[in-house]
Amino acid sequence: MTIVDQVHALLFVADSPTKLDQLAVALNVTEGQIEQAIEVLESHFAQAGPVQLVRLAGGIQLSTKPEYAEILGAFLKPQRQRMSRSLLEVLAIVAYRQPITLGEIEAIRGVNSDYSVRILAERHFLHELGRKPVPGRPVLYGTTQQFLHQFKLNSLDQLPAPVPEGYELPALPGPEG
Amino acid sequence: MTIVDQVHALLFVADSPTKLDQLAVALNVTEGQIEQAIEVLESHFAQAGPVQLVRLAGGIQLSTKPEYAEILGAFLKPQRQRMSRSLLEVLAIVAYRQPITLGEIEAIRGVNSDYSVRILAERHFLHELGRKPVPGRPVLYGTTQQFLHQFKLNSLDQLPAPVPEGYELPALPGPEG
Amino acid sequence: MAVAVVGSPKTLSALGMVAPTDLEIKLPAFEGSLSALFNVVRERKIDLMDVPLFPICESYFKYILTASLENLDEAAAALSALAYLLERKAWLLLPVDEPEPEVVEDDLTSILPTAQEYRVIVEALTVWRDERADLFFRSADAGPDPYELPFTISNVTALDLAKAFERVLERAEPNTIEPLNKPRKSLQDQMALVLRILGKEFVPLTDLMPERYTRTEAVYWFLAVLELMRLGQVVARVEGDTVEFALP
Repeated sequence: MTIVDQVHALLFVADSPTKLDQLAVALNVTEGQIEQAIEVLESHFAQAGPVQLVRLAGGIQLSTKPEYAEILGAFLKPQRQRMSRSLLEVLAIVAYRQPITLGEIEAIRGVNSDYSVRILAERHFLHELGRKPVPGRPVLYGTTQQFLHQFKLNSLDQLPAPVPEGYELPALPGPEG
Repeated sequence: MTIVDQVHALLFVADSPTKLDQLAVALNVTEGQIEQAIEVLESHFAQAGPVQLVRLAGGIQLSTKPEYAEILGAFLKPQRQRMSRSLLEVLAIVAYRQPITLGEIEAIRGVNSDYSVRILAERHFLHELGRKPVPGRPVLYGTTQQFLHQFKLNSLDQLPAPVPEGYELPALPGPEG
Repeated sequence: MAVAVVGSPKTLSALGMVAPTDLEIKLPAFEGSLSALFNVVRERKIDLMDVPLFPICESYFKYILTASLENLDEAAAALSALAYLLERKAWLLLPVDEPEPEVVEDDLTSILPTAQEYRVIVEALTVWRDERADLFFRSADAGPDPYELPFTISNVTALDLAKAFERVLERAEPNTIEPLNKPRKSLQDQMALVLRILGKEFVPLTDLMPERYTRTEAVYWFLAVLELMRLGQVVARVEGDTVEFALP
């Protein structure tokens, strides 16, 4: 029973991303040893089989490789929740500017965003971080672990920087391509 | 992407024991091909790693090998629900004597078993099978698929035979022992 | 947007009680008394969104302050009518509780001009979400309780084990009387002992045990072997009519 096998076993039963320190504590080894074991596992999975290691939401989790998506999608028939342009837009703003109030989101977008924020909170992409110490004490929103997980992000640092105002965006190809 | 890998992927994401015919349908191959793939997988897992194939509740499922139970038990401890002696006792009685009414369970145990039956039903180990056609029409209970699964049984036939009445069980040491 | 206040009480009941005092209302969308406004709104003959309620409220305050208030019932009725209108309008202003119209997801040109700054992030999120949709994880309740996992005991049945136990017990000597405060042996210690003694060769349980043992000791030996089998650290097989154990 090597550390590699033990780490594999823990990741196999974990139902969410597991942090290195959690693994180290569970197996009573150093985080460095866990790192090494993870590397071995990673190359082992890369060689063969449908399983891979992914780093997301600040932890490590086993998943199937993307090339199995079609078969698995047909087998599990997951209900993919569609996300409208405005939901994505609000999510992008919160991800980048958190903690942020509804009023501040609306100031950026120039439209009522109450509905989008509520839906995103219901889907556990956003949650309340506290209240802003200004009159009215409005709720401050931030993104959740679930957000990182659903967008395959390991941390918020991976988000690209927003393009500053006034900067000309390269035109997107029109419908005529 | 071999059939073996595809079967592995399906078993990896399935949240309950999967039947051969389900796998065959999902991958559009024959059950014979699935059988072969299962055998290959089985020997592959037996060679190395913490994962194994188990046949449970009439299907096939991936699980960790028993020798990892201790590590995993400690890792997952908070999630584990222990089962009290009386719950196990009621479960054993129902498993052997189903369909059985609450009154009949209580007649065997000699104590009120209302609470245990309710808890077992809540945990989906027992469910109602119907009503007994006697005065009062009491509910008849039986065990569920979940019960087979949790107790790693493939079918109820695998239960050991109960010790016949009148047979003397070897005495366990008393408290003064 | 002139609003006149006239204080002549009417008795026509719009609220099923005393009619509100007649506040005469003159607005682009409506001209008439408060009770008339109340009626047309209730019958949905006018779009309340076109009727500013602020001047009406102001008039009502003026009326409350200046009128002699001989009839408090009238003032109260007017207040109820106003409250109804305000509530109706407040509901109209709330966002409609139905899903937003579906927009083609990757139509990034439709991002609000004010949020253009965030377009790169929206683009990135769209890509990552598609990538993420291709990954599948083990579900939260997948798999049996790892502590209750099945283990192979080759050709050994529960009955074989029971018989083996019975045989061990038959040879046991009665328990010696020990002082009550003697610490109980732990199963863990017993398991360690079994692991030390047991080798790769299959042997019956009695070969491991000392020549003489008590019933309690027999139970400990047996439990230790069972627990080790469950943990996969000991394997068992039936040879003839004896159960034999070995290290895997």
